[in-house]
Amino acid sequence: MADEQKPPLTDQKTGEKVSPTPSYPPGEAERMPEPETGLEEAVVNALDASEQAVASPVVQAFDSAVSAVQEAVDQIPGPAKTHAEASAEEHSDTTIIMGRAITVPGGIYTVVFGVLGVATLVEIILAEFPRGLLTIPLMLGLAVVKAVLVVMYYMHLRSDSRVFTVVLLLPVAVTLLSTLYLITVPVTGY
Amino acid sequence: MNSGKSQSTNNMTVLWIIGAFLALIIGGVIIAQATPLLFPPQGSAESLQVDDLFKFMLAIGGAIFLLVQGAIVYSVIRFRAKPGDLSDGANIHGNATLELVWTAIPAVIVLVLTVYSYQVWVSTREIKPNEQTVYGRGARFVWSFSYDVPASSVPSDVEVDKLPPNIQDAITNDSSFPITSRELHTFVGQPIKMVLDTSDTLHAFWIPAMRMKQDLISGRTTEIRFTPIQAGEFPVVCAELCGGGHGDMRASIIVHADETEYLSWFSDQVNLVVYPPDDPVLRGEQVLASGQYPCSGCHTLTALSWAGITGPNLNGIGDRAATVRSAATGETPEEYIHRSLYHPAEYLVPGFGALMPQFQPDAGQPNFMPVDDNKAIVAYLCTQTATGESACDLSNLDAIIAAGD
Amino acid sequence: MASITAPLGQAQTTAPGLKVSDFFRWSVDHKIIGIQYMATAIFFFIVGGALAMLIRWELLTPTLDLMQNGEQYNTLFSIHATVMIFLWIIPMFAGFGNYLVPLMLGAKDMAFPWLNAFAFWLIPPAGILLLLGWFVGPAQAGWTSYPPLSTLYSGDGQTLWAMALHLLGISSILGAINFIVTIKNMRPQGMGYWQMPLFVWAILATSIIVVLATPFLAGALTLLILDRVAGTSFFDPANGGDALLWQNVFWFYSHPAVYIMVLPGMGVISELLSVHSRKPIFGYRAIALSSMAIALVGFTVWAHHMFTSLTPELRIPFMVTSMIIAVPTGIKIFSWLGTLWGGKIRFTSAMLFALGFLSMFVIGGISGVMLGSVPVDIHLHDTYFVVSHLHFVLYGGSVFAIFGGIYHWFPKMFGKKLDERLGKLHFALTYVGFFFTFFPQHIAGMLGMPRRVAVYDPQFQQINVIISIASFVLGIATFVLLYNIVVTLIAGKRVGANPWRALTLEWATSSPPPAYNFIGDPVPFEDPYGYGTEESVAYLDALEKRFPPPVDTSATLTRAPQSGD
Amino acid sequence: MSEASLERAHHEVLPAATPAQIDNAKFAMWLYLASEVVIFAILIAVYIVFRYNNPDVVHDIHEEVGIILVSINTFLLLASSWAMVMGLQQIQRGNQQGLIQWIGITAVLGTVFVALQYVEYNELGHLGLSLSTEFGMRFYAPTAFHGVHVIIGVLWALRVILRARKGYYTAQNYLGVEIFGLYWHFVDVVWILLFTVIYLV
Repeated sequence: MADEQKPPLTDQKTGEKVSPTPSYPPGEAERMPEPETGLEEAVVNALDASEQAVASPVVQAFDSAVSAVQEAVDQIPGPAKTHAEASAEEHSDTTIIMGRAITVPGGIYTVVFGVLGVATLVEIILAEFPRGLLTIPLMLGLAVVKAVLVVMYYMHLRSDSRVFTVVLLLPVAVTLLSTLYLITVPVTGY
Repeated sequence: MNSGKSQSTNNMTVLWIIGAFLALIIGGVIIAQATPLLFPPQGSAESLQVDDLFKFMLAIGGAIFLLVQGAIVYSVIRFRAKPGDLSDGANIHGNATLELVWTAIPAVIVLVLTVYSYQVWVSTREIKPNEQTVYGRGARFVWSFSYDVPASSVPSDVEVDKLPPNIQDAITNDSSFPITSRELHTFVGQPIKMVLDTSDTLHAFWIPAMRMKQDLISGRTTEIRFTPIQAGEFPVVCAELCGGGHGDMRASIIVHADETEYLSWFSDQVNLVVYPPDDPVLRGEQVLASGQYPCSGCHTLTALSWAGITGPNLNGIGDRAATVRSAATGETPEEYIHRSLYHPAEYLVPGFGALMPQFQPDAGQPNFMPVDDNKAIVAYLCTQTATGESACDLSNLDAIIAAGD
Repeated sequence: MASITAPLGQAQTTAPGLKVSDFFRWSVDHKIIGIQYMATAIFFFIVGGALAMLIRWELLTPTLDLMQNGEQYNTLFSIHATVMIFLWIIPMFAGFGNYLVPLMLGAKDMAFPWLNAFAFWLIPPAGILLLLGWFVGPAQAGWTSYPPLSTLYSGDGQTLWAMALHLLGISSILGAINFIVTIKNMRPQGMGYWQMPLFVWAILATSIIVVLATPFLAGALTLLILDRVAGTSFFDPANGGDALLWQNVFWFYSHPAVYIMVLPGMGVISELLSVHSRKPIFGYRAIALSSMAIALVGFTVWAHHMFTSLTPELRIPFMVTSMIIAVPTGIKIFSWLGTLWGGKIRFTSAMLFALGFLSMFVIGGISGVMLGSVPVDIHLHDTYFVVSHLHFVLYGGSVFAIFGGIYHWFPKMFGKKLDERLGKLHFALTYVGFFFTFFPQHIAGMLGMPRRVAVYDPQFQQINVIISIASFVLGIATFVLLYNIVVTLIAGKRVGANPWRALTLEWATSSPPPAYNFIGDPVPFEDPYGYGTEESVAYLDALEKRFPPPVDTSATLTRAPQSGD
Repeated sequence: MSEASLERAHHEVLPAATPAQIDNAKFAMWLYLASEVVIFAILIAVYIVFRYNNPDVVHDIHEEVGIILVSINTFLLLASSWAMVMGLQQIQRGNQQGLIQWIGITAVLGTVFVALQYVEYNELGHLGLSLSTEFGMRFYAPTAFHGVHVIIGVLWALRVILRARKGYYTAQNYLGVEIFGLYWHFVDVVWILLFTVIYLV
């Protein structure tokens, strides 16, 4: 309707003109997330940079490992494969679960599930065998890896907004700090 | 903001700023110098340091206070809109230099304060070689202090088998035994290490005159050190909420002028314990007065100058035990008092809650009260009558005890 | 640039008429919820204030007179503190935030209107639960409720206290989530983070603290309730628990909670000082970022509440972090002074309270630094000095800001201006009453009077009589405000949409705003504090033309819309 | 002087779900999970402190209790998480029936988890591990709190199934499933950590 009446807007920080977004239906303008600016941008940039610097090799290594596993799985001959070839990539597999025929796409989710299961088995085996110096750190490390896997792949944190990462990391940092502190406080005496 | 002004105006501005700062600092120092009026007497070596630190902080704080209030008052007068003036103020968004300055200056100030505070803290916690250990215990709502007496200092003419078992043990093993006092006694120049614990909730041991405070934490033992430098009697206060009688939980520290005076008090206390009177009434009075049991926190007993308000008044307890209370419970007065000590919850006086600790006749349990002490206390409380005559027949007591609880 | 032409035709400029009963029922309109929050909070302010008057009455003499025993007195101040913190200051600022944040962002409502209403409606039951405690053996362990006093030695009211706080905590968390989402996602075009009003910045910082800190309280309360009803002994050392655990976890929450209570007040002050001295806020970014700095550093200072119970070796690190907090706080105070400097100060009641905040809060700040120093705190901890400090921060700070905010935004909420003469009387009585109530408490504490006592050393009687008399003045002052509100609501004159000629977006609509706040999408002025420029004058003039002062229209009754989320 | 107005457009109707609102709800769920992190962390931290100070006590209890039952439970919960995310994938591809089946599996696995936890608590009760023991209180508080979350999750799953049967979700509108998924996976993550920290270490 009266959209043409928009004033030129300026970004206070840079003084540049902000071009008004052209084709919003009436009333949706203020509900659309505008490009992340200012502080948020800085935080996201920092996160991206740190991810590229540190996490990205790890993530990439994992990704390639996962796809390698996936390819290996695909190579296994069987009824699943013929179906996978026949249908689109996402309709790769049909299995019987709890008496019903259900399509199981051979995807990253299943691979992650497999990894989770194996890691859990390893943990249980570690726990049952005599303890060594590394047992506990190893078990805790596996637990953290499992948790991170679920968060990254099942909760889609990998592909979702970086703001969510901040939202998750802040309380984790705060609680780690408090837990470590509580451990240092002696339980009796001074 | 000074750009575009002439050199002389700039000089004047600098002068004004210097003058204002001087005025602020002088004002702060004046404020700080007034504080001794606000502090309790300086009773310990530590109090001197703490007060100096406080005054230093107050001088800075006072200057900041004057700066802010002065700026507010000045702005309010100088920059008020005149009637009818509808214009706006200058469109100034900030000044990077100024903002940097007032970030940096407070940062430097808190850094200095932190370092100074740390120094004071370290020096007040220093362990002195000749310190005396005193055990302090908080119980709702009374303080008791105990001192270790080495068995070697017990006079040789003491009749050992008449003493309480723990002292007998100490003498045979040549170790030490505690004596208890309701006041904290020490003398000028003697460094003290307080070892503090509590028999129930949290308390906080505070001697305002010493500027020392330490919480007593259930299940833990805590420590605090100080060195008195001034003779006199100063209050000891509980500073951590511990229940209904919290405000009443007060005691005294008595700082004797010198060691001789202190030792004479100390040996009197030891003698009271190692020469126990034969008369159970006297012994009961002595046990109660020593503060070994936390009765005075809640009860009033004028004869011992107790003024607790949380529990029933013990003035005239003998008379009441023989009349009202024995009618209510159907027990003889001595039985009533005896059992009230071991089973307080079963003998609640109307209008009072079950707050009294349950004393236990067996060693090793919390709130241990040996049967002998119980008998002595009963004997003493029975004499709290209008006439001063005992209201009880103490010969029954042994039979009651023999019958169990 | 941002000049304005004729407003759009046939826009609804008349204020919606709301019936009183609209405020007593479920509504998802953020404006109604905001006022519901505030009215509830003011009700509890009166309750808490009455308890404070009883406390001061009791303390007129060094012995028990009004109360029958010490436990009754303990209940009195426990409930006073809990009500004032959890049912007055926090909900009051939640009310301001609810009313103002969507308006300041030019949004139609909060992100989750239903959740917003739900968060509010948790508060009345919580308040009732807390007050019910009086009848089942009252809570008497103070608002900090340190065990074992709160577990082994207190009545069932303590359980109700914990449950009430649980509900209030959930309410806070839901409210804070709503604020964060609203602020991040619903800003209008052209308003980046650096164009947000500082009040919104403050609410953002506060909400982050609430989301991260309040669950600590929830955890601690869960353990406390389990200890009280389920036979566990997390806090009972006799059975393998640890009394200090509560103190740590409680202060994980409660120190950040101090900033939950004071940061929104600082946001309010930033608005008031700029508008009423007609000058841009000095150092906008410094103020905004210092809020965030306070929020973050606030998570590292909790143990300075435990300088007399904590392991001695751990005390120094917490002294350092506590001292650091003084720096961002100082930045704010000096920036506010810079805002005043060179302005054209209007002495409205709102401005007076803002100035009162500035002058009283700085005292609280100074005494706070003193308490942050370990050796000094060891003397002053748990004394009336601390009582004084916290009231300077929370009354001289938060409550002054609340009062200032009420005078400032009342015209926005009801289209009527509070009586300025009564407002000035209110300010004068509050300022004087406040100062003489709380300043002498510093001295009582330094001389050796512990807090939370009904029975005290007779040497402090004189000073306590002064304090009590001043506190009665302070108590009476509140009734001036209440009288002013009632009289204005009934017989006050209508004012225009923007009586203070402020630039923030909440004024760019009629007062009170229509359903969904704005007719169309408002365009924020490029700088929320850009006073003193021709553009701002033109913008404000255009606003005035767009929303002209009323010619005493009889309000049309339009219902608040009941939209789902 | 350019043309301008105080408003962008005149309208009175609120738009239906927009991309921003979708973002809103997910963002809110993450914020809620952030606060849940803190609550769980406190309960676990209480246990960790105890474990750190009394390694022998914990070791003896572990020896006595064994981990067969809880290991089965762990696999059940992992599988339920997998089923959850598979269900989400189904609806993203527009397969409502697949969504219902996979979420159904999630709900069943969650129910079995709670049932087995009940069995486990019963066994522990017979071993004398009550709420008032030093280990017991620190063990039951976090695990039971987690169990309550699983129960809530199962109820939520049933709600998702009911709505799915009414055709509420489509390939374009699966936000409700995704948000439930966030919750369910979070509960799973908590269990992954609880299992290792409380039962194994």
